[in-house]
Formats: sequence, structure tokens, C-alpha cells
Amino acid sequence: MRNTYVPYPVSIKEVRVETEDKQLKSFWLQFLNSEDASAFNYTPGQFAELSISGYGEIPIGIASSPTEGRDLLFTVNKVGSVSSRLHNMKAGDIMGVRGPLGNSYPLKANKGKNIVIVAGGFAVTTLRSTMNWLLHPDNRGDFGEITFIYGARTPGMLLYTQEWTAWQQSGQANVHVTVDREAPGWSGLVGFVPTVTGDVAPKPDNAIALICGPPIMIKFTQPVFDKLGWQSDQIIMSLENRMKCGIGICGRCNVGPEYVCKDGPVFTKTQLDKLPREY
Amino acid sequence: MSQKILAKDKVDAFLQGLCRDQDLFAPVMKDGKVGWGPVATAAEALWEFSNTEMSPKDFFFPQTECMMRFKNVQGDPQGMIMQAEAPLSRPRVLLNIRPCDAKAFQVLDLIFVQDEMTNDLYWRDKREKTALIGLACNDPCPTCFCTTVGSNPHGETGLDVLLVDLGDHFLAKALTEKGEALVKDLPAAAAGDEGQAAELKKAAEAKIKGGVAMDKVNAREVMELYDAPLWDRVMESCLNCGTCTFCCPTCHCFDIQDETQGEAGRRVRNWDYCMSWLFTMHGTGHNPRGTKKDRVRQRFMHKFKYIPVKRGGEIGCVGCGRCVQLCPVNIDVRKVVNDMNA
Amino acid sequence: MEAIAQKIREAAKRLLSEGKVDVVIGYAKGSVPMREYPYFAYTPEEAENLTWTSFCCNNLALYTIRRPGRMAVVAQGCVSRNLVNLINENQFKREDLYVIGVNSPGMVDRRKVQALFPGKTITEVIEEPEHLLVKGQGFEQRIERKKFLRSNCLTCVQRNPVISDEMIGEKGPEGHGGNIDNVAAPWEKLIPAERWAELQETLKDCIRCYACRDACPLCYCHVCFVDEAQPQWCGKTQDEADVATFHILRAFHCAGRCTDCGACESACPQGIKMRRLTSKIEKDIRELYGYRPGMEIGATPPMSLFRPNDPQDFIK
Amino acid sequence: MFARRRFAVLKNLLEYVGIEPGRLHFSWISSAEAEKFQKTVAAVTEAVKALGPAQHMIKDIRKVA
Amino acid sequence: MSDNAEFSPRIAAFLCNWCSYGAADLAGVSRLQYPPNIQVIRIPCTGRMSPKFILAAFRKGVDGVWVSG
Repeated sequence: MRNTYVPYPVSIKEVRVETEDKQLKSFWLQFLNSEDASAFNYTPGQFAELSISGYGEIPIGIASSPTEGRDLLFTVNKVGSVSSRLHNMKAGDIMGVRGPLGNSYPLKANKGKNIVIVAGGFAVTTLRSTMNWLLHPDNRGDFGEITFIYGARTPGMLLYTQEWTAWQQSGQANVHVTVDREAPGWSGLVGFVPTVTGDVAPKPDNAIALICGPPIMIKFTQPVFDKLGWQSDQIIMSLENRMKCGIGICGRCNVGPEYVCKDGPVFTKTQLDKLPREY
Repeated sequence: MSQKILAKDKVDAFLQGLCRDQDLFAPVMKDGKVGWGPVATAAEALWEFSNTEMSPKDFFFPQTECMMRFKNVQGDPQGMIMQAEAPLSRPRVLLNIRPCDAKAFQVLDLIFVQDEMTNDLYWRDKREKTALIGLACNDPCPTCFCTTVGSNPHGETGLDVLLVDLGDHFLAKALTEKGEALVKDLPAAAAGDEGQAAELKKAAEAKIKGGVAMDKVNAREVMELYDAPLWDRVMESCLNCGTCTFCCPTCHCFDIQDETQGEAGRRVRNWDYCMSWLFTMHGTGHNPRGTKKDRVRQRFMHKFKYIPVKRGGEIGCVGCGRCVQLCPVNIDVRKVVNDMNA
Repeated sequence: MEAIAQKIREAAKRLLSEGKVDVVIGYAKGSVPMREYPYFAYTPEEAENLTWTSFCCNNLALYTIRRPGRMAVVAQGCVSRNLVNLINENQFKREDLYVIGVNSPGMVDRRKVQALFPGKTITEVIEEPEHLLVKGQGFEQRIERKKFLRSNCLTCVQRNPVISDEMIGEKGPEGHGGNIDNVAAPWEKLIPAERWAELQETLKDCIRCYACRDACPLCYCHVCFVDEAQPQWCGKTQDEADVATFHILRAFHCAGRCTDCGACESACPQGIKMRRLTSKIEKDIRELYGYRPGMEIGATPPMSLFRPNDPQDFIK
Repeated sequence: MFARRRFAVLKNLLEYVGIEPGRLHFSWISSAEAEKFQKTVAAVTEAVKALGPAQHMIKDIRKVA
Repeated sequence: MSDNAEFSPRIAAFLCNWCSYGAADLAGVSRLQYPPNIQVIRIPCTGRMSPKFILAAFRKGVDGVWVSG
């Protein structure tokens, strides 16, 4: 039996500064041992604990898709001591990854349906994974229309620009990317995510929506979906709480009887309606 | 499983046998307090006591436990790879553990070991290598309420052997294979022993007066209990200290921290407690349980609603009454649960 | 003491029914013997639950911190001193506070009583004027109250409230005959290595539950130094260095503010004598700066004040 | 000047718990007193050297907990 | 211990930016020799000094602490 507290050793393959404020960096990680790479079987929506010896661990959503190969992509906001340390690390450095943890977006259970993805800010990470997975030739045929709505404060704060531009151009998905205010050099949509969602008006028939973003965005997006006639069990959200163990023991991500790290982070709105708002 | 006799003048010999290839611990008197300590003879251990002040959970889940180590040497990136701490080297026996505390470990087993991923090897290793010889309570405290939360002063759950003090000798009931091996050399019980133990059990149960009622708590939805007005009064005097959670045999929340000292580094886990403001604090400054009320409510809801919902009806409390005795502001769990059940 | 309790109830009922205060903070009888607890009476009916016994060991000043509205607090000497402290530290306004003053007869240390009956359970303690009748499973003993006082009550210098809007009962004599300087004295005679060993011995049972900090009316920082993470000043383990760091810094933070109310020791589930640290600081503040905390409204706390002639022979 | 009071109480407390007096030093040196600085460094170093390594506040994370 | 000639203590020196740090600077410029055992931490004012710093230094393994205003 594996000790699931011990992280797999990985090396940093590539570091990329993602945003203009330099608070977000992306890290491509490569497993040091190939058997670890095969053991690390994940699906979009799951997260992992990034471990830096001497600093600790942080739970971060996996931004890469298993369809992209063995390497893992994480985009990390610089807030605490672990993420600050990580931001100072460079390609070739060794760190650890523990996971995959949590449940994932219920994609396989919703084959044949239209998928609406709503993302705000840097919560787009696991949805990048989802998009890449959905658009992969092996999976694309299993789903109907795919709508991707994504907003950030400014154009410079948008993540994965190359990728969503490619999705847009491929015609495989309806991509709507917006920024909060007009900005020089930006010719795309302007406005908050809830407004744009209202304009796009995704139809609830035979569809599910995956929503991930800051609480304020979720708060205002919710009534938009209600108005369009969406039911609670069609709306799927990913939560974020403070975590340590990541495997449903240590208690800090507890929301009612559920552990966000193990029973989540993905919940349907039907489930959340029965839980305390402790997230 | 067999029923044996442990004569009181044979206890020393019995313990010597146990000590041969195992570490033996029992409740002992330390500075006027009843606590756990290593013993080798019957005289060192306590045989008449209500219970230890702190629960024995730290035998399986130490307050501070090193999980992994690494080397913090410049220029040696390989040293930074975490190596798991070695498992327990010698098996152990906990003698005279109370049935409520043994029951608590079985509740914790449901949490520490769930599946392939949630599989705490640190906990499991110590559980597997430790035998529990319980001592039935013939004189429960006024703060005990085990019978009302599915435990019993003569409870057998989680134990390998149960000793019942029959006056001139102990009845030793083997309850598992492990327990059978421990008592195999003892003589078989006499005909009347079992009946006498049953009488004592009945008498002990009768001594437990106060208790909690859980029927309505079980029937109610999570949110109904969560939104109940009682929490405004329960939280008033609470200090948000960690006393109740640290003395509790079933509280199991922890924190993981990395520490370095020179070239040595380790990842260590420490008990943590949901009463702490810091416990749920996000890096962004948002706190899902930001008020004292949220935190006080969490502890009771977790034990009496969340764990039962999640773990097939098992209650996260064994009725040992430690928190009732030690709470600096006398928040009595029995009153809280009865209010939840009102 | 029951006579005093009755008068407290009457005063509380009057204040609440007249609408003078929103809440009366006092003590109520605990569900286990010797464990009276802080009680909040919002209505005259609830005021019936208030009590006054030998085991009113929590410091109620704690509950006035960041509490909106008008409140009445049952206050003996030490609690009133802490209320004065809080007023001086601008935590609330004097007008919002109604002090129901009581002379403290000195509270009884339940550990000292329990120590008479090792391993046995006390089921009831009955108050008599100078005695306590202690009952348990198979025993009953009458003990002399004053022999079991909390050690901080023995060295108390202010049994009567410093401020009060209403005095329940008569003011009593001050002091119980003990000298607080004697608490630190044995350590002061030791050499450094012995002192450190003594510190470890004192703190060895600490479980880091922080009940001492949380029961203390001085500790109202939004983020306590032990909880600070960037940088982390104090490790969270049971290692003696971590435990010592916590207790040393906690004691230091009480400098010039600690009224020796003993709430920390009463709250501690492990019976740790942290007054050995705080009493040393109390002594230093008194000897160096001639200050006793909480004795006077408007007094400047000694640590936010300096005088040109402050002792500085330790500075080269 | 406020600091002086803090230091006085802290130094007493640390000595009280067993940190040797010679481990903790305070001094006032103005920016013009380079020589006093030099002398104080020497004095402090000597005093600490005489006491040997400090152990008390260091936690030994190598020991098996 | 005192006869241990090998022992070279580590001392954390918290120096006030305006006083002792200036003195240290001047000592440097004046080429005054002093023992190399101190590790200087510049603080903006001695008033910034916190007891936490002193304990933190001891926890990090220094053998002595020197605070100079």
C-alpha cells in the first residue's frame, strides 16, 4: 500500500509568467520516475498538492489534460510562503506532487450533452484541462455544442491566450472571452462574466454548465442561469477551501458532511444547496 | 472466543509475559494526575481509576508526528525528495484502556482508512501493531454518557481483550485473534464468572444517569440543525481554545508543517482544532468559518451530524465526558446535543 | 455566598427590567462541581440563573471585548482591574459598562480540592460560610475554604472592585496574606541552567490548546503571534523550544497589563503554573516603574510611557 | 526610549527563564562612535564566547518524535 | 566551554539604522578591526525591535543577540 502523504518527485520543465502583474506563473512538471507518471491517473477537475520541501504544500487544480501527455501543468497565484517560493524556482529544480486528488467534472456521465463552461480570473485552470480534454479528437464527438465563457479584469490578466485563441479559430467551440473594462489593443468583448453569459444565453436543454470563479462572479452568474431556465442539477461548480491532507482526514476543508478535498472539489448546485455556506 | 481468568496475584507474571517482546503501557498516576505511561509490573499500573485525563489517541496519532524527512543541502536537489518516516519497530500493548477510548479508535479507523487514497499509513501501522486490553468500568463517572452514544462501560468494540474486575480476579474475555494469543496461557473462566460480569455490566449501565438523546438529531436535515437558533447561546462563553478537541478521543484534525534546522528537514503533523480562527483561513483572507459561532457549531455538528451522515450512522463521540470535565467555561456537550435534539 | 448571589440576581433583574443594560454578564452554576461558568442574562428570568460561589474563576472582562451594546458585568477586584485596563486601552467606553461590584472572598482552586481525593470523583460541593462540604462516591469531607484558595487569590492585593456602579454586599478587607513576589523568588535563586530546567518542568504538560491565552482578557489581538505564518515566530509542535517560545512571548505580552487574575491557570486543562512567568513580570513592572495595572482609569500603561531616568544600567 | 522599557522587562524575563545574562546585550552607540562600536563588538563576542553555544531555544528536529 | 578555543559564536546584531548601523559603517570606513562573529540586521529604529526577533534569532541557532540603538 502506497503512503499517500509522500509526494512523487518531479522536476520543473518549464516556467512561464502568465499575467502582466507577474502574480501568476505556469509550471510544467515532469515526473522523475516513469512508474509514478503512470500511477498518476487523473481526469479534468482534479487537483494535486504541490510540495516544496521546507515550505509545505499547496492544493492547486491541474491545468493540463491527460490527453496532453505525461507532464503536468499548474498555474499558481503568488499568495503565501509556498507559492512565493515556487515563484522563485526555475526549470530543472526538483519538487513534489501529490495526487491526483478530489473528484472531477462529470464529463463521462454527461456524454451527448452540450457543455457550457464559465470561468472567471485564474479559476480557469481546471477548465483549461476540461477544454483540452473535450476538444481532443477521442472525446469531441461524444459531446454536443461546447460554449466557453471566460473573463478577466484586463487583457493582460487573461491566461492561456494562445490556447483559447486556437479553440476559437478551430470552430470546435463557441469561445467568448471578455475583460472588465475597455483596454487599449483589446478588440474582444467587454463586460463582466454574468453580463456576457446573459448575452450568450446558453440554452438549458440537454446541457450542463461548469462554473468556476471568484465567489462574487458565481453570486451574479447564478441568477442569470436561473433566468435562462437552468435547473440546479445542471449547474456544476468547483469549490476551494483551505486544505492540508487532501485526502479527507485533516478536517479543514470540511463543509457540512463533505470534504472539499475528497468529496469535491466539484459539486452540483443541488448538492451545495443542502450544505452550509462554509466555503 | 475464549473466556479466561486472570488471578490478581498472577497479574505480574502475565505482564512480564506481555513485556517480553512488546512495549507495555497503562494508566499510571503522575503528579496527582491519571495519565498514560510505560509499566512493567501490576503495581505501576492503575486498576481503580475513572479514566485518564487525556485520551490515549496520541499512541496512534501523536500530537506531533514526523511524517517525512528530507535533506536541506545546497547543491543536492535529490536531498529535497521526501522520505517517509520508518514504521513502528516494536509491537505495543495498551493495558487497562477504557472501552469508550477503544471504541473511539474504531470510529477513527473509519476516517483514517477509507480507501486506497485515504489510507493513513502512520495511523494504520500503529493500529496494527498495538493490542488493546480493556478494563471494564464498574464505576462510571457522573460525566460519562457512553451508553447514550452507542458505547458501553463494558463495551467490547475495538478491544482485543476485555478485563472485568470480579473482585478477587479478572475475567479476561478474548475478543479477537490478537487477543486470543495474549491470553492463551491463562486458565479458563469458571462457570459463574460470565454471569457475574453481566451483573456488573448492568449495574454500571444503571449508574449512567445523564445522557444525550439523538433521535431528532438523526431525523433532522443538516441545514435544519445548522440554522437552529441554539448556537447563539452555545457559543457565548466559548473561548475558542483547543481543550475540548485535544482531550477528545475522536477529534482528529491536524495541520502539516515543514521544518528545517540546518541540513535536516522534516514534514511534521500536529493536532489542530476547528475552534481556531486560523484553521480554515484562506490565503486570500477569506474565512469560511469566520465567526466564533461557526467554529463552535462545527465541532458539535461534525461529531453528531456530519460523521453519522458520512459514516453509516456512527457517532463521532463515545461519551467519555472529558470535554465536560475540562472545558474552561463548562460547555457541556450533553446539554448541547440535547438542545440540538429539542 | 448565597446571600451575595441573591443580591446579584436582584440587581441584574432590576437592570434588565429597567432596560438599563442589554445583558448582564455573570456566573452560573456549572454542570459539574467546582466549574461555574460565564453566563449571559438577557432577560430578568435568565437573571435567575446567576450565581456567586467559591468557583467563579473565569475573568468576565474577556467578554466585554468587541461586544456591542450596554453591558453590566459582575466584577470582583481582578475583573474590575481588567475592565479598567480595557477602558484605558480604548476597547470600550466607560459609559457602556455598568459594574456590579463584589468583594472577592478569594476563589477556590478546584485542583487543590481534587488533590485531596486522588483518582476519585467529586460529585457535589456545598458552600458553607468558612467551609466547603465535598461529597463524592463513597466519601464526604468538610474542608476549610481558605486553605484551598487559588494561589493568585492568596497574593491578591485588590479584592474589592476598583470601579463599581453598584456594590453588592460590603467592601471587605484587602489581601489574603500572600506575597506575589514569592512566586518568582525560588527561581531567582537558581543558576541559569537550573532555571531553564525548571521552565521545562513547569511547561512539560502543555498541550498547546491556548486556553490560557483565550481565557485572558489581555489577549485580544486580531492575530496572535503564535498564529502568524509569515514569518512563523513559533513552531506548532510539542517540542520544548516551541512550547517555551509560546509561553515566554505570551507572558511578555502581558507586561504592564497582567492583573494576576489567575484566569489562565484556572482555564488550563493541564494545571500548568504559568503565573511563574507572569508574576515575575508583574514584579518587574512594579519595581522598575512603580506601576500596578488596572488600578486607575486614565493611567498610561507603563509600556507605552518612558521617563528619562528609567533604569538603564543593563545598556552599555 | 519606549524600547528601553521593553528591553528591561524582556531581558529580566529571559534571564529568569534561564537564558544566560551574557547572551543578550543592549547598547547605545551613536553613528559617530565607531570606536565604541568596535569595542562593543569585541566585548559582546567575548561574553558570548565564554558561555559556549546556545542550546535552549533550538529545536532538535532530528530526534524521533 | 570557555576554554574551548575552537568555538566561534554566531551573534545576531540588530543595529538601528541611524545610530549603531552608522557607527558600523564608520568603523568600516575607518578600517577598525573587530571580530567577525556578528551578523548585522539593520532595523529602521530600535523602536522597531520586537521580542519576537530576539527569540527568533535564538531559535535559528545564534549564540547571542546584541541590540544596539
